Amino acid sequence: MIALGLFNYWAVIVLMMVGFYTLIARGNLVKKLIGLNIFQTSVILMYVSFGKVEGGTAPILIEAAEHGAEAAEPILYSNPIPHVLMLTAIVVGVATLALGLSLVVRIKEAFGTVEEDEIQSASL
Amino acid sequence: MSQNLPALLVVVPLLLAPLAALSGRAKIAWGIATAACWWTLYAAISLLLRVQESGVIRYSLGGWEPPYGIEYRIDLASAFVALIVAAIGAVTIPYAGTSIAKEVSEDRAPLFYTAWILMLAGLLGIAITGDVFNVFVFLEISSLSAYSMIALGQDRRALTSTFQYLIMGSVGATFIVIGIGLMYVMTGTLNMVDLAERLPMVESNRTIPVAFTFLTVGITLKLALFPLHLWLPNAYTYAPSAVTAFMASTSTKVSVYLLLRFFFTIFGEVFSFEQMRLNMVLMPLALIAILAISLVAIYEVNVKRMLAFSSVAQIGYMVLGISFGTVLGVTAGIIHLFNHALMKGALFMAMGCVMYRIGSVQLDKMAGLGKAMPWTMAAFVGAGLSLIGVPLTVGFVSKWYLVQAALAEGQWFVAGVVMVGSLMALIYIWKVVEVAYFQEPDPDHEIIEAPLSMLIPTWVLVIASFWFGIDATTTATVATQAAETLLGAMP
Amino acid sequence: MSEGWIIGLTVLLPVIGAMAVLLLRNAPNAREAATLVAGGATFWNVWGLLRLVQDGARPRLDLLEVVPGVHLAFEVEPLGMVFALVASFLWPVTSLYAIGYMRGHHEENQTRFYFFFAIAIAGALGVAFSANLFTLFVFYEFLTFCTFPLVTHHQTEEAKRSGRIYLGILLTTSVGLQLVAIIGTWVLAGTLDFRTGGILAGTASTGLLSGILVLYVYGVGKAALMPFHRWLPAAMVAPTPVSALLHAVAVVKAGVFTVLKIAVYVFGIDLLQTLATTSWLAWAAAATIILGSLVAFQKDNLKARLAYSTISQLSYIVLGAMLANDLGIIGGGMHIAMHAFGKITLFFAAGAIMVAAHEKKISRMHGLGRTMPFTFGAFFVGSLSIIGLPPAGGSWSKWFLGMGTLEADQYGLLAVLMLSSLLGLYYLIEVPVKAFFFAPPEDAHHGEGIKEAPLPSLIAIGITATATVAFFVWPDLWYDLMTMVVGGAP
Amino acid sequence: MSPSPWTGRARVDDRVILRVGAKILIPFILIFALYVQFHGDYGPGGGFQAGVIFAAAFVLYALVFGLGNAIKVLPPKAAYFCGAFGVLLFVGVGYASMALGGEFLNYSVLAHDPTHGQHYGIIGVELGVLITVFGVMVALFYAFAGRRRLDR
Repeated sequence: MIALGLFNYWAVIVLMMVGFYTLIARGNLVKKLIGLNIFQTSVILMYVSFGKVEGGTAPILIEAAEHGAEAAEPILYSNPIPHVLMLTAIVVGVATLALGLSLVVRIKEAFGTVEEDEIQSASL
Repeated sequence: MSQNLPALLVVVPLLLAPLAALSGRAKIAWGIATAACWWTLYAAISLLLRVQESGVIRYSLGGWEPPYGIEYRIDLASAFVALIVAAIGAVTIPYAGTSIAKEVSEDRAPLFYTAWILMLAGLLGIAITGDVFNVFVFLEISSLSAYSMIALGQDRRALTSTFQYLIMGSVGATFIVIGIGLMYVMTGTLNMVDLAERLPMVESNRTIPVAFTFLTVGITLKLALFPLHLWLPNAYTYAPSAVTAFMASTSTKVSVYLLLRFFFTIFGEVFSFEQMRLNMVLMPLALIAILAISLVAIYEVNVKRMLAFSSVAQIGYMVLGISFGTVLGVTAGIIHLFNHALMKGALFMAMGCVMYRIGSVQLDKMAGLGKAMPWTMAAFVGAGLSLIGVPLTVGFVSKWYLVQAALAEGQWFVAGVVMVGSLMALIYIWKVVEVAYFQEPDPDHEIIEAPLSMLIPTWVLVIASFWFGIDATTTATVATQAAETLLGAMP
Repeated sequence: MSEGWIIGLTVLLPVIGAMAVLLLRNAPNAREAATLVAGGATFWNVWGLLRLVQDGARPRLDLLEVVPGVHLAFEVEPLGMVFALVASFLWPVTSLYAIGYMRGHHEENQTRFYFFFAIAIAGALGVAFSANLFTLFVFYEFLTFCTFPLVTHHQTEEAKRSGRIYLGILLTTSVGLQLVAIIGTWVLAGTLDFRTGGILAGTASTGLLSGILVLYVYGVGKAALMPFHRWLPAAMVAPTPVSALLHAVAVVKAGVFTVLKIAVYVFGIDLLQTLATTSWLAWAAAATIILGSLVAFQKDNLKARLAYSTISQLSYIVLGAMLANDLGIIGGGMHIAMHAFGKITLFFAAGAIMVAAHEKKISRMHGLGRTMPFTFGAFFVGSLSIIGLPPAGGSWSKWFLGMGTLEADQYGLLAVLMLSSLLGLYYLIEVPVKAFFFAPPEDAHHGEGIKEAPLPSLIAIGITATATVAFFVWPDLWYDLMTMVVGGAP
Repeated sequence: MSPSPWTGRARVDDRVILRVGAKILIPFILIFALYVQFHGDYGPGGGFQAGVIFAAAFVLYALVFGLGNAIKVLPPKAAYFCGAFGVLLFVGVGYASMALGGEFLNYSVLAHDPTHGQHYGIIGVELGVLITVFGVMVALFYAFAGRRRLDR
């Protein structure tokens, strides 16, 4: 049960390994990038799942005036910080992907292929 | 302004970067980049002085007190690393003006300089931030700009080596984020000081060793410790000359700083070295890097590549010093960080001069260069002597501390390896010297000395590598103090 | 001007001379005059310092602190004075000789030659005056690097190969062994200063200190203890004045001087006596003495023979240091001077033969003595000194070394000294004897246009040969200095 | 019917539904982007999301009406300019806060009332983010989409 209770980690690990495997095993540069992206996305998922608090709500401050007495009870919020962090990580991921793809485009132009083994034999 | 100096160190380049991008002209962009580099040098020097005078500087971005906001936290180690980065940037940028004009097309040059400034900002940011996630952000800023600059190399293999670097660098960065995430989930904080306080309470939990492992792998990937160095030789070889000089002297150094920061400040040496036995991993790898990679360098015929392999071996020296886990060892690591930046920068810049004139850095093309480009080759020999570790050069100072650290631990074998490593450096440097001075030049090609705008920065570094070898008390004092802060309890 | 700054000036003068050489590169006469003037001035300064040292003063110059606790500093003491006197006196003499040789031989790149020559002397003086191990090591390495262009002067393939061996062996030993030993000393003793009585006593177990001693003695590659002797014959590709400088003055003497200095001022004689490896190293030196002589025997090339003779003779000095008694040290120190004057005479003569008769092989020098009597006469005198026969200075140093072996109860070593002298008698005296009394080979053209070497060279040969004899009659200068080293009255 | 410059297939001018649909959608997308942007002041939303949505409108326009037309609306140079200008705006707010005596990006000093200051600051910063993200996204799209067109 404990193992299932941490199902979010299972999802993260499966995604991570799928990405990592693709990254290592595929010779096609575009596929490598896709693998890299999946790998990074798994981390995003990991962070976001950290932030979830059981029964927590969106972390928006509600003005006490609107709610009056209700505000006296503490409201359970989810942790917003991982989300904020992942916003940055997403930007980084996009930038990496864009840069990687543009490299692939130029590699295709320079070498005529995006397969790793062919590039290697071409650059000898 | 002065209380905002920590932020200004990073945000002035961040302001100038878009301006360089908008400038549209190579010359203007270069001017802006020069301004950025010189400003950061000024800021870094004044920060170092202030830290020496009054201790740790803390600066809360946006006025949000830590641990809610991002904090810049500058102690001696960070100020020292920031100074290295800024100084190398300030020296290489005049050099880049001439060198890049030849190697990068006019329409791409503004973006090139934008990337240059961003990389500078990123590296400085890593050095001064006190927030672990911010480290990751700056790391990626600097890495992404580095990728794009390397890709502008003239050889088409620059593209593939950038791709390789991009993949490995991103994996490394992602490992670091995973490590940071695991630490965060256990402690609920991202601030380094808070982490250092809270980690001991939870370190019995298995998550922390896992985080530690992820961070170790990620950082060693970024710093190109053997066997995770595969991205480095190609990237350094095919990047534009100025970029190689700048990167070789700064980016791996900053990664070494990260290693220090994470393992000593955050995890603490007790956890890192006694519980996780990090030295059992780092020391053998460092020794292998010194011996095996130096051997590879000896057989390399492309001089830039040879120097790149030499960098991997030299990183071995830094890590070796750190792996002792003693004040003396960490001092040796930090001193070598600085010294290696000087000499490797000078060597790569000398090779850039050769590249500028003869368009190649293959060994056989360099025959007789000692006569044709006397100043360039003299700079190469000077910095090469430093790499070998001849007395009165910075290389000697590094070796002095490193061997001292080894002998103080009774590790005579390690001391021997360090010496063997420097003799191997002698072999590969001397290979170049022999070709340049003992072979007749090709009479068909008229080769002239490199332009002054490239020679002067090169010589600044060469002279610095002698200066700080003759009077190493300043660097040694700062490095010792920095090592003591790192190893001592965090305030 | 304070005494300290005289030391600084003395070390600096050759550098100034080198700069003058560089400036005057287009006027050969002025260039050579600059070298001679700088040489004379340097010697004058050293002479002045000698007076101070003889009066018991120890002038000191602290230049700067390189790393915390480690200073670049000079201090003049009697042992260093011996070496400095030899080096600074023989520099102008060698320059004088070189003027005749280089012009007679039509060598290229003479400016570079004189430049590095002067720089090398600065290095040698730095070694001589160093106040601590660090300074010594700095100038030791400095000397290695600035003599490299001299060794590879001809820039041929052969020169390149020899240069590799030269640098390779010297740096491997100094960086791989000596530097480790120095840093070990620093870690153990916390200081690197040369102090009478040594700094290492009582800092670690004798086992460890014995190991450090081995590191030091083999780490000083310039002392050419076998098996680290290969660089010396390799360096023979250089022009003869360089060989004379390297093999008699600067480099090799810097090596044995370092060994003596470490023995006296880092370990101290008392400590040396307790170490297990001391006598072992003495026997290693003895083996080098015999083996060097035997190899010298087989060499037909005169310069190569002299090189192996040097290897053999250097080990006399190492042996003297490893005897670990006063007489051994005195003998070793005196041998620095005596061997320097004797061997430089031999090299000068060898170079003169090359310039005048273009002969390198001994077997082809038969009968040459009749056309070059002066040169071969000087060679004879030099040989006597090396062998240790009167009336040449070498007899004194060998006398003290022999006494030292007796005091140490090492009769075997005494036998080695005797045997080596006998071998020397053969392989050195053979040369002038054959030159004077044997008939010239059939195809040789001796006598046709061959006359003595150029005048400046002859003067230089005359000076050194005379000095060799003079030191037999007046050895007091060296003896007194060395007595001061081992603690006698100043 | 001329072939499309970047799909190679015949341009289907009679994809009326697409064209009309896009024309209707695009303004709403833009408005939605601005909604996300300003809502970000006190709720979920913000410049980054808004910038991407804003850029998506342009991408849709380029997909339906062709890259050439899109470039007429927003030249690549302008996209670059946006990318850089947004950063300038962002950093500029930071500088303004420093000039007024606070830390970098300390919005509280931007107005007399710290709460108002926080509002002003966050709007300025988020606007910078929007402009940058929008500019970069469109520039990326142009760069990749334009590549093959330039090959021809």
